[in-house]
Amino acid sequence: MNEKNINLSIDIQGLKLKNPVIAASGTYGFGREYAEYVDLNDWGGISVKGLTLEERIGNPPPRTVETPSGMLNAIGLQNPGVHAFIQNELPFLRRFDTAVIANVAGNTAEEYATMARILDKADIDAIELNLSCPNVKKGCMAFGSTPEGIFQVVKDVRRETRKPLIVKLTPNVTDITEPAIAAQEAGADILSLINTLLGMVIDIHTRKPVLANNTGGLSGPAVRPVAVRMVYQVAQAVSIPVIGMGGITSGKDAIEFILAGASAVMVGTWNFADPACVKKITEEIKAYMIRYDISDLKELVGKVEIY
Amino acid sequence: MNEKNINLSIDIQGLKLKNPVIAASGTYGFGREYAEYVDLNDWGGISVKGLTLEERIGNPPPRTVETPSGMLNAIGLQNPGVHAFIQNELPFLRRFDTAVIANVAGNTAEEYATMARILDKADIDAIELNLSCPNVKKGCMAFGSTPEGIFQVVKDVRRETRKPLIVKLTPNVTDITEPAIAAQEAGADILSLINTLLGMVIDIHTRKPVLANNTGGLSGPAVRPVAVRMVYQVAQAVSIPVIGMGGITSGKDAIEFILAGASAVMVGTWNFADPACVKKITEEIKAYMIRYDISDLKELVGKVEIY
Amino acid sequence: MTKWNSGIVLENKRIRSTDIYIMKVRLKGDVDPSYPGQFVNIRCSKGTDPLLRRPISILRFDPAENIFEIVYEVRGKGTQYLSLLKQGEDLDVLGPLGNRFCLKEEYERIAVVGGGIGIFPLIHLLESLPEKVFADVFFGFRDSDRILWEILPKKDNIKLYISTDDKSFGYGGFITDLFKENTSDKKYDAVYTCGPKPMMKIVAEACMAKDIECFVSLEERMACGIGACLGCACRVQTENDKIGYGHVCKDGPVFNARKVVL
Amino acid sequence: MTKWNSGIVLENKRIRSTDIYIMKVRLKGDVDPSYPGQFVNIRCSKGTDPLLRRPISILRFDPAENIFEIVYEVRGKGTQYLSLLKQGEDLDVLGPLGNRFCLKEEYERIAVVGGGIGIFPLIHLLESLPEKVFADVFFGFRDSDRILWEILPKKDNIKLYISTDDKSFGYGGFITDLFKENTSDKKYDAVYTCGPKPMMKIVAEACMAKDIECFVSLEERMACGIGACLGCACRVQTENDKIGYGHVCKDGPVFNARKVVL
Ligand SMILES: Cc1cc2nc3c(=O)[nH]c(=O)nc-3n(C[C@H](O)[C@H](O)[C@H](O)COP(=O)(O)OP(=O)(O)OC[C@H]3O[C@@H](n4cnc5c(N)ncnc54)[C@H](O)[C@@H]3O)c2cc1C
Ligand SMILES: Cc1cc2nc3c(=O)[nH]c(=O)nc-3n(C[C@H](O)[C@H](O)[C@H](O)COP(=O)(O)OP(=O)(O)OC[C@H]3O[C@@H](n4cnc5c(N)ncnc54)[C@H](O)[C@@H]3O)c2cc1C
Ligand SMILES: Cc1cc2nc3c(=O)[nH]c(=O)nc-3n(C[C@H](O)[C@H](O)[C@H](O)COP(=O)(O)O)c2cc1C
Ligand SMILES: Cc1cc2nc3c(=O)[nH]c(=O)nc-3n(C[C@H](O)[C@H](O)[C@H](O)COP(=O)(O)O)c2cc1C
Ligand code: FES
Ligand code: FES
Repeated sequence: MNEKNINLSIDIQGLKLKNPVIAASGTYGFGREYAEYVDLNDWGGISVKGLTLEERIGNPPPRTVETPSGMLNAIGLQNPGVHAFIQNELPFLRRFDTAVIANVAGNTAEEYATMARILDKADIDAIELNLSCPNVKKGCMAFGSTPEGIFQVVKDVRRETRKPLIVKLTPNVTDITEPAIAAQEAGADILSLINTLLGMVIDIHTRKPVLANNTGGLSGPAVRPVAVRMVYQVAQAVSIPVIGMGGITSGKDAIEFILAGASAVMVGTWNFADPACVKKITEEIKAYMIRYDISDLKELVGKVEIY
Repeated sequence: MNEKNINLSIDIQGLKLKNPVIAASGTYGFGREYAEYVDLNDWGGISVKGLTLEERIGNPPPRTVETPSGMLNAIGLQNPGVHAFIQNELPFLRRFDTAVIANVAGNTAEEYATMARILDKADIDAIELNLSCPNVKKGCMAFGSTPEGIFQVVKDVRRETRKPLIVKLTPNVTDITEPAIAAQEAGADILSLINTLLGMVIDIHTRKPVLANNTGGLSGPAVRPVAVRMVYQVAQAVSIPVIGMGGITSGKDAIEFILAGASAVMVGTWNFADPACVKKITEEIKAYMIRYDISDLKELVGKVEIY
Repeated sequence: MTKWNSGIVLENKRIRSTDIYIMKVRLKGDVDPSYPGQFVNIRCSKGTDPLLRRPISILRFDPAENIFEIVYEVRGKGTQYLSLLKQGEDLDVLGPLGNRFCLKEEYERIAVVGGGIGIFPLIHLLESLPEKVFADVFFGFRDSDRILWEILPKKDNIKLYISTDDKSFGYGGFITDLFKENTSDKKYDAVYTCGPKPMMKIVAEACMAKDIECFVSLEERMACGIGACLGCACRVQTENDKIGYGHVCKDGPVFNARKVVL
Repeated sequence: MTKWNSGIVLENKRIRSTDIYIMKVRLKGDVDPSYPGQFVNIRCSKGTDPLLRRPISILRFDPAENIFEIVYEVRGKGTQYLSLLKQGEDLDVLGPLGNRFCLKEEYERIAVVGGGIGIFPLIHLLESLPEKVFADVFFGFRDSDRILWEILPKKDNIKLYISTDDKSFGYGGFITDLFKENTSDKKYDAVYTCGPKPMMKIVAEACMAKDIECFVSLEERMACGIGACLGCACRVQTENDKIGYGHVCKDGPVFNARKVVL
């Protein structure tokens, strides 16, 4: 086994990735910001900042706060809207050899469907439905918390697009397999998880929450054990592929998710600590495969051996 | 304001604490183990290792694994049983000026009730129902995940005891206020939260979970933002007092929970890092009260000012 | 020429008995130059706690030697980590980040108002001031111990006014009062300010009342430091007079006081 | 006399070019003595990552000077943190923890079998061996570089057998084979072993077959280190021949091989 024979590429339901490492939505802007620091070609894919039908200015500051081995964010889906994305951002991203995933969030099932219709005609590789953003008042996580809500939105969206359809799940539920199964039944091609855990930090001196939004979403290494558990549970419960994320910082972490059942992984918060992490992560995955004589990454998916 | 005038004591539904800092169940054994390192009199209270009706030997090893700013445990409620506790452990604990809380877990509602009947006659200050242990196959979290399950167990237990009854909630639910309200309606005097978040760590070299139990409960600073959020939500939803915990390491953290709505706090995992933390935590709380001219801790409970 | 990504600590020393340190770092590689107003974002752990980088203003940059300097106050875990770094150790540093202080060709007389850790980016500005520009500098410190004589610029075209909160040196009281008292009759081409928000607000309002250009350098909690996470939002006036959000790390840290809501 | 809770690093040096370090620490206060087999539990961060203490065996203890020594291999974040500590820095250390190697008055001839980082507690045992007790010592190392000549006991009553995994020194192969080859004809009063589990298992079985007392020193992941969390369980034989759990930090780390399931 040597570097040459190793196959890191994977085709998940038509979403072709040259390697399984994808930038997680909301942590990588539209790629542009990182281009001075990283070769964007290193990524298997980039999931762009969550898009809405119309432009959104987002939540008032403060929007982020650090927590032990993690952070809370309440950006509030600031974005220029789906049309501006297609016009102003997509052409730049398309210059790179990386899959582009459009992450979308809506206030109503109809809005999701409308965006899907628009994006179906755009030069993107997949649509990721954010049914799990905890930082906006309407829609989104409200849908995502019930299997019925998920089923409806996914069904409506499915009608509008033949692009690979990823449904992103919130971890703030009692049983993660229920929304997963609902999404699968409604026609999702792929599931991605986890989005952020709802959290709160209070400033004891001002006696107010640190975030102007009061609560925010917890991400980063702190949540990794919860994410790995949920990816495992979902991979057991559904037959469609899963993209795993939550606190990944290294090839070791990525492989943990892959063994748990993920066909690909997304890296979010860690980009802030180490903008060059994507290269290290893929190199570490390769080294692991060489060490254990594995030529195709697919051989590892879901291969955890439970006690 | 000086040290002398400060009142740290609190009476929560008959549970009298001379200060609001309690050792969390399962992290402090029966107090004995720490007595060589800490003056047990420093604690407002000690919640003992989860008791069952009969002795339990617990789960096979490995039982713990470290995670970023946290740890997973799957001890599996190893304990000598409620009778042995009363006979062999309680007398030692009673030598100290600290409230003793008996934390109990059962396989059936009946078992919970039986233990409550036994403990009602014992020299303890409160009973804490662990309806949220993720590490045993039967009972416990199975009850704790549904409002109906909680209601039934609490109702049955309430009939058997007039001791202050604390119900400990699991955070692994979609809406933490539902079990909280169910417990209140069934007659709980106090709620305590959070227990651990269900998590998993996989060893990429053996390709097995690190814990022989496959999954375990996540605790420590990593979970603090989730815990603060849930304590806030529950304190808003119920009228009975709340004991907050999850990742507390300092007086600052304790005050965060108190501002969120906790009348007292429990400290678990941090004891492992710093066995002498109780003294520091109470000193820091005092220093904060002096700084802000607060004579009675009760003035701070729930005083977070939401945006 | 590339963005900064790593350097080696040449010097890291505490300033007398304060909790303020000055650090000198040599960058690796052929790096972009930096300009007054910009900052670096430094990784402050080997593990995951603290997780996020810490933004620190660039105090000086020597393009010939690829050396930059920062001054920082130890506040929490991140800056404590920095204070423990020894000569020869590696530093993981992103930079130069953010925009610059705008100093127009035609400016002849400026004022600079700084408080606390806000003085550091202003010192970079003052040190690179052309000789023909005169500057009145107003710096406020908590106490006389914290007056950083070591780095205060001494040049003929710079006049220094100092205040201390505890009245232990110079003017006893708010630096904004000292500023107002000494400038009521003066007309600057521009005023530059960095420090606590209430201070900057007073300075900005005084300037706008007299129609003087005022540049404020803001702080906000940051995650990425490069404009990707949209975390470091600050309220700005958009064209149609509505409120929108700018981002301190990318659109700032320096803003025209007229365009930003303090 | 109290339990140990803090000390000052006197010395912390890398052993040649290995990733193994030896550290000397002076304890504060009037502390309990320690005995061979015991360990300390050390806090390895200033923040929350790594969160838990790291257990390390006590290599030596000097009660007159209140100084203890440890030897550790850098494996991950915790031991890396230790390796960066400088002379004069504080160490937050709990100890002495656990039980001791049982060395009965009447013993005259013992064997000691150690592999890798398992040799450190055994060295404490050997250094405190009464002159009248003879010891055959079998130590296995990965390669000749890692043979810690610096701390290997040189005494008349100790005979040293060394193996290396890569055959670069001494016996090339498993230390358990070297042990078996040299002891088939010998009858020890007791055998003490510490190292990888498979190694200890072979030693223990060989001893039990010949009805020799065998003491194994176990490792298990620990959280509290003092018997409170019940995290460090190991399988033990209970009276009625059922399986139960002992706890490495409190009931161990040393167990009679007959009582424990390896
Ligand atoms: C553009 C910019 C330039 C800066 N330049 C300097 C400088 O030259 N010298 C200097 O000493 N400091 C500077 N700071 C402030 C510095 O970033 C914070 O003091 C530092 O991040 C605190 O980190 P910590 O881990 O030590 O403290 P923490 O434990 O993180 O926090 C300690 C205190 O600092 C506050 N804080 C944390 N992060 C930030 C942040 N990003 N901005 C403002 N406050 C924060 C917290 O609310 C808390 O009150 C600058 C900040 C910004 C945004
Ligand atoms: C009673 C006892 C005595 C010990 N004595 C010594 C000694 O004298 N010298 C020495 O170098 N080491 C000793 N160890 C092992 C030492 O505790 C681990 O190497 C250390 O905890 C690793 O920490 P880390 O953060 O550097 O690595 P981590 O990143 O935590 O882990 C690195 C590797 O070590 C393993 N590991 C982590 N914690 C433990 C643990 N508690 N026990 C066993 N393996 C673990 C992990 O699975 C991983 O493979 C002892 C362990 C025990 C239980
Ligand atoms: C600053 C920030 C913004 C985010 N914005 C989005 C978003 O717009 N859409 C989305 O689906 N997820 C969003 N997320 C969630 C991440 O994509 C990811 O699910 C989560 O952070 C867990 O992964 P991590 O621990 O690697 O960051 C955001 C996360 C962060 C930290
Ligand atoms: C090793 C360990 C054992 C625990 N055992 C119990 C238990 O027996 N009963 C219980 O109610 N909670 C148990 N818990 C949960 C804690 O009491 C507490 O709810 C949780 O750890 C969160 O607090 P912390 O972050 O301060 O540790 C245990 C936690 C740990 C780490
Ligand atoms: S810190 Fe991320 S956009 Fe400014
Ligand atoms: S480590 Fe806690 S009981 Fe042994």
